[in-house]
Amino acid sequence: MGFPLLSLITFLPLLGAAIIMCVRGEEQVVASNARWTALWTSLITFGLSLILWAQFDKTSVDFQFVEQLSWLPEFGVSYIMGVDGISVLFILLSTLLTPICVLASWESVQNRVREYMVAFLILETMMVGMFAALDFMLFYIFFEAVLIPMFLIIGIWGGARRVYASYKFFLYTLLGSVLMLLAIIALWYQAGTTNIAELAEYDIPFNMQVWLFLAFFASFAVKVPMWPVHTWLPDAHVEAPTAGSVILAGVLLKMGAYGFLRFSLPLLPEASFYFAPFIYVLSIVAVVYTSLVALAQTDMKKLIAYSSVAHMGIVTLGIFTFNQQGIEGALFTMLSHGVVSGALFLCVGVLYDRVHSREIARYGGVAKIMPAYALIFMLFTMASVALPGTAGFPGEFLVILGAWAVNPWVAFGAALGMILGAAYMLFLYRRVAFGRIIRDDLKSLLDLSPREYAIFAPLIALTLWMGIYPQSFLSFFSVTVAELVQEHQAAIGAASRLAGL
Amino acid sequence: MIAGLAFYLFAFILIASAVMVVTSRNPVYSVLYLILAFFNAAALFLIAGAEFLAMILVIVYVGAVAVLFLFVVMMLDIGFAQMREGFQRYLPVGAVIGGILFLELLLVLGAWRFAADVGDLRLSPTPAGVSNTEALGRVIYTDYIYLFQASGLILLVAMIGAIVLTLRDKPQAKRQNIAEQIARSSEVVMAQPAIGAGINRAEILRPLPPPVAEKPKPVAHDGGHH
Amino acid sequence: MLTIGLAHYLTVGAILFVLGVLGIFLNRKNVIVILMSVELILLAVNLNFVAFSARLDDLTGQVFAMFILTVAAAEAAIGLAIVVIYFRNRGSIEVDDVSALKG
Amino acid sequence: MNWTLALPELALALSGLAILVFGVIPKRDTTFPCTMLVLGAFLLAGVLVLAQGEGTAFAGQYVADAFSGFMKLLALAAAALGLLLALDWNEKERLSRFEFPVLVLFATLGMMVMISANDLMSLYLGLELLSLPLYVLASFDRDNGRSAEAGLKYFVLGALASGLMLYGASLVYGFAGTTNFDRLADALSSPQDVSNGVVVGIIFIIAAMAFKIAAVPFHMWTPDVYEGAPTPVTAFFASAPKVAAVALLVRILAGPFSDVVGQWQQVIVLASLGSMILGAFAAIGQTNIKRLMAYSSIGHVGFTLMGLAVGGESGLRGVLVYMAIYIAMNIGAFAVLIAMRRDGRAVEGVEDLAGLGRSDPGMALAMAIFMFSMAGIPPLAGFFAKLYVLLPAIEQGFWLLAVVAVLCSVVSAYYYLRIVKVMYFDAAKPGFDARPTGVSVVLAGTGAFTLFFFLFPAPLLAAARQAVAALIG
Repeated sequence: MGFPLLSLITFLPLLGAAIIMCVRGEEQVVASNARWTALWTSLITFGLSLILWAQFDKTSVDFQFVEQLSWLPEFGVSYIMGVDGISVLFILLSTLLTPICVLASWESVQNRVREYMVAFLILETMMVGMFAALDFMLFYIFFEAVLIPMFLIIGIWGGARRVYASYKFFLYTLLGSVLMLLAIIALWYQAGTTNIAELAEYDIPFNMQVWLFLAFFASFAVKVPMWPVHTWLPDAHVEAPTAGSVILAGVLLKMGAYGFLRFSLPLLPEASFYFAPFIYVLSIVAVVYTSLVALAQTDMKKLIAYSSVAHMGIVTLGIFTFNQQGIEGALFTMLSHGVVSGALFLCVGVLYDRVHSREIARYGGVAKIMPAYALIFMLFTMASVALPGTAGFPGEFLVILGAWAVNPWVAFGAALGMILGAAYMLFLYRRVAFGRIIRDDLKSLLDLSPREYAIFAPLIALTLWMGIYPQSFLSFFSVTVAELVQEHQAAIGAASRLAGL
Repeated sequence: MIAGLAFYLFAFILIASAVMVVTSRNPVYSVLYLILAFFNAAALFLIAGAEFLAMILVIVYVGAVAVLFLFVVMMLDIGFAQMREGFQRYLPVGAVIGGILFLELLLVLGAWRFAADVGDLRLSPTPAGVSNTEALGRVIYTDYIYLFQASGLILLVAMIGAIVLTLRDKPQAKRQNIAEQIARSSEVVMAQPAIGAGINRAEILRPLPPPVAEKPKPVAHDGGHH
Repeated sequence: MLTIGLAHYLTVGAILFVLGVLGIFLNRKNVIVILMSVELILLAVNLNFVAFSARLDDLTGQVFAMFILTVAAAEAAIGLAIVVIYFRNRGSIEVDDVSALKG
Repeated sequence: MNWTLALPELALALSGLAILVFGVIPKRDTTFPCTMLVLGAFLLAGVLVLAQGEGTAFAGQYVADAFSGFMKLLALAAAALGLLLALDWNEKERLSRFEFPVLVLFATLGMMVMISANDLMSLYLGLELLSLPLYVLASFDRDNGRSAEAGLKYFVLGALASGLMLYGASLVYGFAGTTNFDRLADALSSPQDVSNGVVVGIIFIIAAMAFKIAAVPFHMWTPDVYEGAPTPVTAFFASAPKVAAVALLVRILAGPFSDVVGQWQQVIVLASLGSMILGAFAAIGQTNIKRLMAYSSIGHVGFTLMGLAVGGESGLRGVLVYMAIYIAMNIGAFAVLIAMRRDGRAVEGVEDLAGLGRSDPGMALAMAIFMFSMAGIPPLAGFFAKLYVLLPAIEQGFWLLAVVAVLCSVVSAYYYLRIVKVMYFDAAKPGFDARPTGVSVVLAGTGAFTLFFFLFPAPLLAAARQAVAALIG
């Protein structure tokens, strides 16, 4: 075992949090200290994860940077961390978004800054740990622990209905997760281990697969969120502070999809195959229905929240196509959605910081007053619409390709979602950016500050990079996905052969 | 034959007085019936050959516990009439439930059978040719010393508890201070005043009374009820 | 017919036990009668123990009964003390109608 | 006679007597030195427990093994923490009397007798030695009607429960001819020969134990007594006696009655289900935080019973781990309750915690940790407690229990979250009075245990495993 890079990335934010907790003094000093400490901690963490990115061997399907420590030896649960092509980019996404969130809350959060920064750093630890965990139990612990800081972030620094939103968020996800916990324990007794690599080798009887799949589904579907258990998301998004929405859309939603990819597919191939049509239906309903709902929204954040549900519908669709294009597309969409929807929430946050309203009707003609902002906003809108050349396009295109291979109607559903997505995003942009300036107070708005440029710069770069040269990201996971698809085919093949006999 | 008749007699009185304990209107009567029940139970113990327990039951229960009950009932000035509310209402249901419980117990007891090797399992077989009291005395201070001490502690705890809960420290209460009384002897000086002369004139000083402590604040609940 | 066996004692014990339990539920308002009903239950138990002790020719039952007598006396003392302070506070010993604490 | 085996109990009893004398003689108030002496006696007893050998003594009435050692240490720790909390409270409420620590000491002695009981008689005497001081402690605030009523209710139901237990014990004795657990195990070794009388007896005994741990359907006293008793007494009630009663339940059900498992398992399963469900739903509407904690403790008892219902080595181990973690969380939460004092008056509404996140961030943090932990959110200790009872339940195929358990933990998360919400989200109220030192010490200890348990779970697990191995053998 070499240098514990992954553990360092995971637990460094906790160190920052501990330092912030120790700071004493006047409120202003503490706040400023907390901001800088959080920023530096998250930047260093990001720097470390860049090493991870640079040293990652793209040609290997094995887990890399593996660390192992005995933890609950009698149950065979260990502390195992490691990354493969699927998870490495999500760690990068998490560590990238955290400093951006810290920066985005630099001025908008004035209240209990210390606790805020501590919560964000703890959240970062949990997110990174979850993507790096190679033990199912460990994964579950990180997966659940995310609830605590997020509950506090929404509840303390959120909007008017923050209590309702935070409760709904917490209880919905907890309800799903505890069922998964039962499934994990059952699996544990069946297979005698919770090590993900060892579990993947294990053949689970079909009957049990079905139950396990349903239990996993309860957890991951809430987290993704899939229609019809998505209702916590708009509430949580609307009430959360800007940075909370960014992390929620950027990383937390990916946890569910990541769970499907990491657990449901490899461990339960036959049940996944069995339930795939069901997932298609739910996904397409999610895409079409939430797009239509998004069209009717008057609150910018709510609109983007519904668009997230629609995009995640495309992701689940892609995952359950079980072919190379579909899964790669789903992964790419997850990454691009992480960047783009995060950026869109930041765009809303910029306006909200100035005007303290998220009503679409409250704005109009922003393009004339804040041209640079309007340009950036437009870029992200286009990326969300999946215009070729932006981050959104390759992923959705691959998903549609993958879906076409399964069933043209499914592909049609996904494509319909894209069209509707274009409709509501452009509608939003038109109403906000163009048109006459109705309100006088808008005229005095200032364009982006240097801090805001600094926030948007990496996101703009990424959006264009992902759109123009997607291969540099696809190459990370194509080998892993190929292996996953191959194993899945083999498992299904074996099952159908057995059925044939 | 006589033992049998006696058993029926005592058992009948026992049950009848137990019924009266539960249903009697006045708690004072309940206590008296309880005493009667104890006496009859003691008689049943005697018939079963447990003489020592029978004596204890009379001495401890009738002599102490029941009297304690009686004392408390009479000390607390309670209006008993309204306490009967609900009794009539619950009686039919209670009787039915009680009957069912009793029948179930009878069924259980009717199907009684002892474990196969019950003789070997006995902890302290009754020694032959020894009176009941002596037999008990032999085991209590040897085999059961641990539990005997534990029950002593229970009595101690009960004493502490009763004192903690009910003892009111009354500063104005006059108490005998034996130590002080004894210690006084050195201060008492025999004087020989002239006949007809008062002690004042003989310049004998009385020791000053101790300064009165500040007036104790009245205890809130002490005044009202009793 | 008149030979007295275990069954007789157990029946008397069972009746006493049922009466004691009934007494607790019927006299829900009068704590003192409740305490007396508890004494009846303990008396039933003692009767059982003594009967078994005689039948098994084993002293354990009598020893147990003796401990029960001891403890029951202690329990009665504590119970009555609590009743007394309760009465001092409320001026009554009714349990059910007092709803400073909701039941 | 191997009386040295019972050295911890003897030492505790003798120091109790000595402290009683020491407390009575001086004219001044001796509460503080007496408390310290009692804590010292607990420490001494703990050391003696650690140094204790194994075996039976006093004609088989007393047993010392790894299991009794584990539970005794737990009970001693819980009692010591509870006593520490009471010190400051009693002073402020003018309840400072040296009898308080002495009664706690004798109650703890009763627990140790119970835990080491190997005979129905020691069980009964231990239980009474525990219960009598508890009745007195519940009504210790004797000028307060609520406290007196709490004591009265607790007493009446407690006396009824011990009556039931004795009736059961007499039936068991009558059948088997013995009260010794080892001999009972022999007598009951062939379940088909067991008569109905024994089954009824066992059920009566279980019912009495269920009363002591406040399991459904013998929970009715809990909310009233918890609310009415002085808060440190409630903290004590909710922790140490439960350890002893659970230990006893485990010992009799896994020991002498293990062969008739078919007769009692369903009862425990039902009690467990009922307790979990009631604990989850009844607490939702509570506004008094002590009542809320009462229902919460009923819920936790349900989880503990789940491990017992499942049985086996892993099930019982789950019970022990759950108890240990529950004690830490619960005492910690009660430490916060004890510090809830505004302008010299104790307050106990949930709403009174409003804004604690601002006025006392340290205490709010600790309370939040306890609440999230009780809700079972990883990586806090409460999660592992639930995990270790869920594991055997699923292993043995008790799916109904497991599913109900996790659903109940979601429902109960709602009211635990409410406390967090009140502390952090609601507008601030004036802060509490300065936090007493004892409370800070207890908070720091239990909070650190709850937060960092996941780092070092192995020692506790190993100890619990060893304890269960001693029991099942």
